[in-house]
Amino acid sequence: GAPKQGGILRMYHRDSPGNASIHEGATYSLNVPFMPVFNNLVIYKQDEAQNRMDNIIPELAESWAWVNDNKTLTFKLRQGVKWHDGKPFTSADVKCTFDMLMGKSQQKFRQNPRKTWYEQVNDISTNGDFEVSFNLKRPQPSLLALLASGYTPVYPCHVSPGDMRTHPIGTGPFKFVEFKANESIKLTRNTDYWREGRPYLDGIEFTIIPNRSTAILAFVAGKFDMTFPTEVSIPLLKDVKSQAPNAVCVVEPNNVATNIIVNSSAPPFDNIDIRRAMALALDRKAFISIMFEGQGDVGGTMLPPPNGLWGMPKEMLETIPGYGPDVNANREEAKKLMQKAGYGPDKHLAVKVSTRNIPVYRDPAVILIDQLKSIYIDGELDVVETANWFSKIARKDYMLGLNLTGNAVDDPDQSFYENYSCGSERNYTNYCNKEIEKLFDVQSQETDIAKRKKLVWDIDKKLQEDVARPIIFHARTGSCWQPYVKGVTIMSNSSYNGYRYEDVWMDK
Amino acid sequence: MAQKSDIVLEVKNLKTVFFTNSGLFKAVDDVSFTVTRGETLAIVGESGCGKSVTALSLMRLVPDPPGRIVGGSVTLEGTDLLALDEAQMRAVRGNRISMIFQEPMTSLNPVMRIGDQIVEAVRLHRNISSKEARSIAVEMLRLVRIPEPARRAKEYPHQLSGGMRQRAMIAMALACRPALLIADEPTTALDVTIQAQILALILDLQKELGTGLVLITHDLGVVAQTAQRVIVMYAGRKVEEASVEALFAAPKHPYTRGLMASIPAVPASGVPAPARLNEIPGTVPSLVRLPQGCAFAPRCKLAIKRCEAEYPPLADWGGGHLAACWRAEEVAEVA
Amino acid sequence: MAAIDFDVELRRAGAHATGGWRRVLFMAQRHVLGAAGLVIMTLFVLTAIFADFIARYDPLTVDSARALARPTLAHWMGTDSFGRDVFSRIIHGARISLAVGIGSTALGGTIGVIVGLTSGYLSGWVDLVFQRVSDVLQALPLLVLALIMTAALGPSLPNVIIAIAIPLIPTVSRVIRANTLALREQPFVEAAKSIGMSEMRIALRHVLPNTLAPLIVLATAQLGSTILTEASLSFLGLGIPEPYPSWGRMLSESAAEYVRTAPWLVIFPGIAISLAVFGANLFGDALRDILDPRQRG
Amino acid sequence: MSEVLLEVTELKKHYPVRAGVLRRQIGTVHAVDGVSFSLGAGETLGLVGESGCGKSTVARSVLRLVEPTSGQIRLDGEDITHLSKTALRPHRRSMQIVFQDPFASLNPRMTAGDIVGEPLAVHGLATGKELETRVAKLFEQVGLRSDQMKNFPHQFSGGQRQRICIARALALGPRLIVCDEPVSALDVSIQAQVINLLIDLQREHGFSYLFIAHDLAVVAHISHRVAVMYLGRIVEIADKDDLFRNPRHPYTQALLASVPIANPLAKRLAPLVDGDVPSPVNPPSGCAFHTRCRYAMERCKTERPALLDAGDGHQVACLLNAGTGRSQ
Amino acid sequence: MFAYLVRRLFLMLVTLFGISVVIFFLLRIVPGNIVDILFAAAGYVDPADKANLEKELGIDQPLIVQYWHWIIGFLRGDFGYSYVSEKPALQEILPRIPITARLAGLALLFSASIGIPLGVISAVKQGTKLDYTLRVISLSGLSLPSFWLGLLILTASVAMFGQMPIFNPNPKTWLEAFATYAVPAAAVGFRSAALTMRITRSSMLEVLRQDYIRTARAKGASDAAVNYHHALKNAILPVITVIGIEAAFLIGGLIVTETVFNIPGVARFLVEAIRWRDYPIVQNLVMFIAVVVVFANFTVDMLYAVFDPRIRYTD
Ligand SMILES: Nc1ncnc2c1ncn2[C@@H]1O[C@H](COP(=O)(O)OP(=O)(O)OP(=O)(O)O)[C@@H](O)[C@H]1O
Ligand SMILES: Nc1ncnc2c1ncn2[C@@H]1O[C@H](COP(=O)(O)OP(=O)(O)OP(=O)(O)O)[C@@H](O)[C@H]1O
Ligand SMILES: [Mg+2]
Ligand SMILES: [Mg+2]
Ligand code: NI
Repeated sequence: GAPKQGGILRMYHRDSPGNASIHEGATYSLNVPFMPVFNNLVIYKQDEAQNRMDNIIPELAESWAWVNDNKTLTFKLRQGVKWHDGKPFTSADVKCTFDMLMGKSQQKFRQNPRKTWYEQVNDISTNGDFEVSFNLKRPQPSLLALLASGYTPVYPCHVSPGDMRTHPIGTGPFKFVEFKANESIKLTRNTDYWREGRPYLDGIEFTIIPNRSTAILAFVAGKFDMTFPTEVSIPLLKDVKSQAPNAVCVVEPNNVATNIIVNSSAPPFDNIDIRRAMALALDRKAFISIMFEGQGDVGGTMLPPPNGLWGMPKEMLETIPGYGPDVNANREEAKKLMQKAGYGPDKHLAVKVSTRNIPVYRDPAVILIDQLKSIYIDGELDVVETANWFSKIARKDYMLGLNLTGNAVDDPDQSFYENYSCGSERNYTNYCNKEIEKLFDVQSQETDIAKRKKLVWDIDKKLQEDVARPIIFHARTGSCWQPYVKGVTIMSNSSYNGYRYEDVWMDK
Repeated sequence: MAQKSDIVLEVKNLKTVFFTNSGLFKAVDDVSFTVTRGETLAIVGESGCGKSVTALSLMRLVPDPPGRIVGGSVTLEGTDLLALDEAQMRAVRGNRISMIFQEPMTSLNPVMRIGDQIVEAVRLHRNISSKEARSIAVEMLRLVRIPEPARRAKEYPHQLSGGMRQRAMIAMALACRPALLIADEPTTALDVTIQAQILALILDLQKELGTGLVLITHDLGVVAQTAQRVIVMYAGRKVEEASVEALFAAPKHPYTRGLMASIPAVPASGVPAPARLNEIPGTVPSLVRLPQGCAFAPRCKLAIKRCEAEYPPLADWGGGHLAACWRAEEVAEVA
Repeated sequence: MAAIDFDVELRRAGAHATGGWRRVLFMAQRHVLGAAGLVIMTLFVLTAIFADFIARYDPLTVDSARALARPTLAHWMGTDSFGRDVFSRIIHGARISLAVGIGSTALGGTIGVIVGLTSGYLSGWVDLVFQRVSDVLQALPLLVLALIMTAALGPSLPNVIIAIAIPLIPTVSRVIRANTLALREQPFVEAAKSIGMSEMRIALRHVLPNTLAPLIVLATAQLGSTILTEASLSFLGLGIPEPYPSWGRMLSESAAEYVRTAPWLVIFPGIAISLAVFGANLFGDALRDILDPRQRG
Repeated sequence: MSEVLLEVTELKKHYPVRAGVLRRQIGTVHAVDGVSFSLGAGETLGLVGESGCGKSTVARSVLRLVEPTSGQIRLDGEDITHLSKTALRPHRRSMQIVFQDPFASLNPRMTAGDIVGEPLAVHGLATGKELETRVAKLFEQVGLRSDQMKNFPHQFSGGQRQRICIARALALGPRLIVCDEPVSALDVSIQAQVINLLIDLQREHGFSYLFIAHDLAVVAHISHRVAVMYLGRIVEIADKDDLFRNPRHPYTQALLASVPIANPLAKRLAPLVDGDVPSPVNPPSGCAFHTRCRYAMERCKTERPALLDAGDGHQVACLLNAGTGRSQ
Repeated sequence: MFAYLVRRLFLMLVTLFGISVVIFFLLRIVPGNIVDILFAAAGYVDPADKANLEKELGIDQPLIVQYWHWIIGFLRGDFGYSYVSEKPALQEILPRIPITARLAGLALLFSASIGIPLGVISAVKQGTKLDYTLRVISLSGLSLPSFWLGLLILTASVAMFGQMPIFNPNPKTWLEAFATYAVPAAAVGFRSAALTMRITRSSMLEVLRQDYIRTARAKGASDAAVNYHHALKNAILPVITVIGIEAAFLIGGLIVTETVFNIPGVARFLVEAIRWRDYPIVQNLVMFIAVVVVFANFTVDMLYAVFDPRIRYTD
């Protein structure tokens, strides 16, 4: 039927985000509750599951254009938009936002995790109050994709980063009301929203419930209209289905790749043979069947099709060592490599597998250790507290690490530069291959999608063959809502971009 | 002998045993006696011979397990106490029959004020206000010669001296003016002047109320001064019973005889005290492995073959003087 | 008067039970629950010792093919989501859970007794200082300590044991101290002093045995609760790390996801924990009764 | 008498009395208020007096089981009043006490044998089998069966418990035994045994006793000298014969007259003194006994009589007859 | 007594000072600080930015100086700002304290009001079926992990009533408030009650054999009067001790319950703050808890004297 106005959407939240400033966070714990407060220049269509270039629509921008040999991206801005505190929105706000992201302004973010996204941006220029241009060093078609991410809201100039962390002001469909750490986050309808008739909801209330079982039980008991998006694991999904058969549930990939980070700067994994053997020993299907009861995806760096835009086709994937269907044959090969490196049935290699003390990290690590046993590697789990994890990795104080890499947008630029370029802060393995890096730039500048795909596949294959950072699988998770909740779309190739909630309504 | 109607307490063939892991312990074995109104019956005997257990049996307070009254009857003012249910017995305890326990230190509740403990005893059986009860309590403390009774009433047992504690016990036991008072060594912790006062007090109250008194004591002097009749116990059995005069004049059991001889005397002027006291050699036998015959035989100078084989029955040797000895008539002469 | 069967009564009092075995048997009959507790504890300890022989599968081997199998003849208690045999994991888990339980109780208990005795017996300044220290320990909540320990040292078995043992110290020492304070005033302590016993010896010979009853109750209760504490720590992700099967973690992690879909994952570790705690406590109660001389009749 | 073993001078022990929520001190119990006496080696000093007059407190102070408020205690010429606990320990061997309350002074969780053997073990005098035989011997000495060694205190009768206490005190073979009413719970035959035992031991080993009892007959039997206490003070002290034959203090006289005689034909239970025992918190002014004394004079209310020699070492604290007390 | 109180108060301050030192330095021993975590969470390591932030938060100063600033602030009532939420620490802590306090209070009430009577009954009926039954029930309370019990309660209530008791921050009626706290408190209290019961039982058994109990019986006192009036009062000391310990334990130990029932109390908050290395919150919160614990202990000590006149605190 026709959307109805009104109602407060009750949702639980999986944990308490550190602050309320999307730009200072790197977790969708922040995006989910605070995306509704903001608008981007452009955004992925919120009612389509797959994020694609051609799905990007203007938001605070009315239109955009690539000019100057594709080196300048110019936006025409919407007029008459007001910040939640009543101040008008202008191009200055856009400039402020991105200057700050590039670290060029007086005021600084406490942390600025996506600074690298704007590496190719020279500067931002404005032309009057309602036109703004991004001037690039070289063409980068996927900049638009990055700008369409839920991670890229426009911030007001007149509010300090500190205030944005505690009381965010945006132009979005919902206004921030309050955030009680560990307790709740409340948003209310922005009656002055520039988009007529939106949002439908009177407000959104998040109750923070870190304990999953309690949260799911509460959902089943009808205390919530919706689960936290993508937080229902496959086993729990069965549970929800059996207890609340009417609930609507979807299972989608969330573009988080579980991978092994290998310390190739120190023995034994400085030996490519051992790295290869390890890659060959992986039984990806087993991981998926244990973790997702079969509902996960095998792939390379990029999320595999059909949900992923850039993943290698199956045939190509199976040519990569370790991806072949015959696990035993792979392992035989792996054993040979191990023997070549001097290990065998009576000389096992002892390694430590470090990982964070969170089930989604720990569980695959346990499986990994078990699988490594088949090739003379005795793994021992080394659980590291989150607080110490990154510094440990950064110190290279590990042998193998089991890691999760989430991709904000399904775009190679974001993924490759961040994780595989020499010297990138998130390139934990210090993998550095100048040739491949050149290929990164080539694909980045390619405007023809089909050609670019080819390039990306080749890069991805090479990365896997080099055992740079073996990808084990791409996770899938579920989200559920009560049948009367309408207009929810869970993105199928990203878990960061689909939470504007201006189209959501309740049929009650 | 007193008339039937005057009988306050009649104990018949009382048997109390302890079931212990080392065997059956016959603490009280076939003991009978009666107490009439206003009469004082003294029970004497070697320590450990079952005097306290007898008293506890009368109150039905023998710890169970391991103890159990396994036979006989206890009739108080016509009711068989052993047949009462626990609630009925409660109404009797502390009211019609009350007891002064042997060890005042541990018999008083350490966390309750003395006064409150007496008040409780009074209010359990009498329907009066706590204020009245309190004044009765203070009055009782005064009666037992506790100085500054009002203040002492507010003190805790550990703040009193041993004698005062004992007096507090007495006050508690007498608070309800019972028909039968069992006093288990009530004055051992007192000095003689106070002992005289207390005994006089107990006897006064006894006379006034017609209370029957069972007095358990070691002090034969006290027995001589207070009791009308005496029971002598040995190893759980009554071995002799007589009026006090008869007993002191001519004991008919060698054990009694030995006791008498052991009494030290305050030296009267001019008479030098004997260096050593007479004593009965040997010790009380274990109550588990009692000899077949007379339990006293191994320590007895008069013992004959028969004593070891056969337990002598309690026989009346004239004038209600009962004694359980084959050679009762020779006892006085031998000595 | 109902007839009294002397033999039965004597038997009940244990008069027939002379000599070693008969005595033990008698005690077992007299304290049925305690005997049950002892049997349970013994079984668990044996299980822990001979885990390698009892377990039918390797507790760590992952097998996706048999994941989440229901209890069958092959897998008596089913398998977990990794396809690991739950029975084998529980058998091996006994080692860890008992190590935590016994280890931390023994550690915390011993220190607690020493502190409590010294503190209560010597009183005065020693008492004040010890009590302040135990105040400090007590004011640091268990989980704060555990968090800090695991963060600083990594979550390992010894660290978990220490982290759980520390908060036991003030608990035990306070109970012991309270008892000691009362006992110190007892005449038999004075008597011991009068024969020239050293304070230390009085504390050990006279005061300690008289605090044994509460101590045993407390220790066995704590033995159980430390196993539970480990479970709680696991629930918070701070217990013994994967893949070693501590009961607490088996329970706490399955509880969330599988309580309805694969209940055997939750039921069996739960039963193991409860049984162990139960056994320890039952045994403790009985031991308390047996050690009380006044109960011996 | 030969050399002095124990000398107590001006011993005082005051306990605070507290009341109210804040338990403020509202007064002082003058439990012992200036007691002096001496005890020679091989001598027995009997200590009698009103209950609550401070006898036990004196006894416990002598052994330093309570810390005296003031005064001095010398054992063998050595001042032990201020010795530290450790320094005191060796002296403990030479002085022992038999407590007034036998049950409470026995550890409920130890067997009788262990209790009696403990002093020997503590001082390392015997171990193992030897310990056992010595304990068995001690049991026998006090009239207990050696098969009772493995029983617990609650399994004994009151008198038996008292004997356990005596055995424990005897174990160390001390030179001084403080007996705080050691026989009041015993029946006369056992009492006779115990007293004979004490006398024999004294003859053999030259023990000294500070013997507290209510039973004047017993005291008369065992003592060489007797001290009479009243309300924290000694009111009369003399050789036994002298005291019993010629008591000078009215309180002593009352005491002697109150002893029940084991002869039913000579009834004389009428109490000779009456009136309330005064409280040690507010002791009467002057002579503490004046409130109950038939012979009290006006002076007695204000003047506290000193303990003066009335001839032949017979000391008395009474204002009658110029400080020599009342002669009968 | 007054002198004792003054000294006691002084000692409490000493204790609090000790706790402040311990918690302060313990926290610093643990590797990682808020800045590490913030930067790590963002997967972003820029040493200059990190140093800047450390400077901004003042955690680059020598430890002694940091400690001094904290303590001086604490004494002046300035509790600093949470590193994470950037709100005043007091504002974060204060609203959570009553929640946990209520929960703990209710749990203790539950524990005492059930544990003590059952303990008495079980002791009095020692060896009977009733005793066995009560002990088995109480032991099952001790044997169930509290999170497990909590989950069970939640699951059962959803399965049976299709409803679950979940924390209601603004209860309207008294009943609602009770419902909000009662179930979680019962889940905690069950364990606590079991412990209380066992200690009560043990202590009562000790007392019931005493002579003065016999005296009370001899007065004709009813079983109830004997058990509750005479015996319990003598047996209560260890029980008070245990309840006191539980009280102290509960303030910081409710974390699991707070997690399962999703109650925004201090315990869960504290763990969260430790995870974030949010020093101002952890330090001040621990100090608050410490104050509570220290007072709980003090109360227990005073209660000793109330219940047992033989214990006196002098000089
Ligand atoms: N609870 C018990 N368990 C086993 N035996 C007991 C118990 N109570 C008393 N007895 C035994 O019963 C016998 C009689 O004890 P009872 O207390 O009656 O002696 P008594 O005559 O009062 O001695 P005393 O004059 O020393 O007080 C004693 O031998 C004692 O060992
Ligand atoms: N710990 C104490 N605290 C307060 N007062 C006490 C304490 N111990 C004893 N007293 C008081 O000191 C006085 C003397 O007591 P003590 O026990 O020495 O008397 P006693 O002469 O041994 O009496 P009894 O013959 O009754 O045993 C009494 O008034 C008693 O109340
Ligand atoms: Mg007796
Ligand atoms: Mg005394
Ligand atoms: Ni019958």
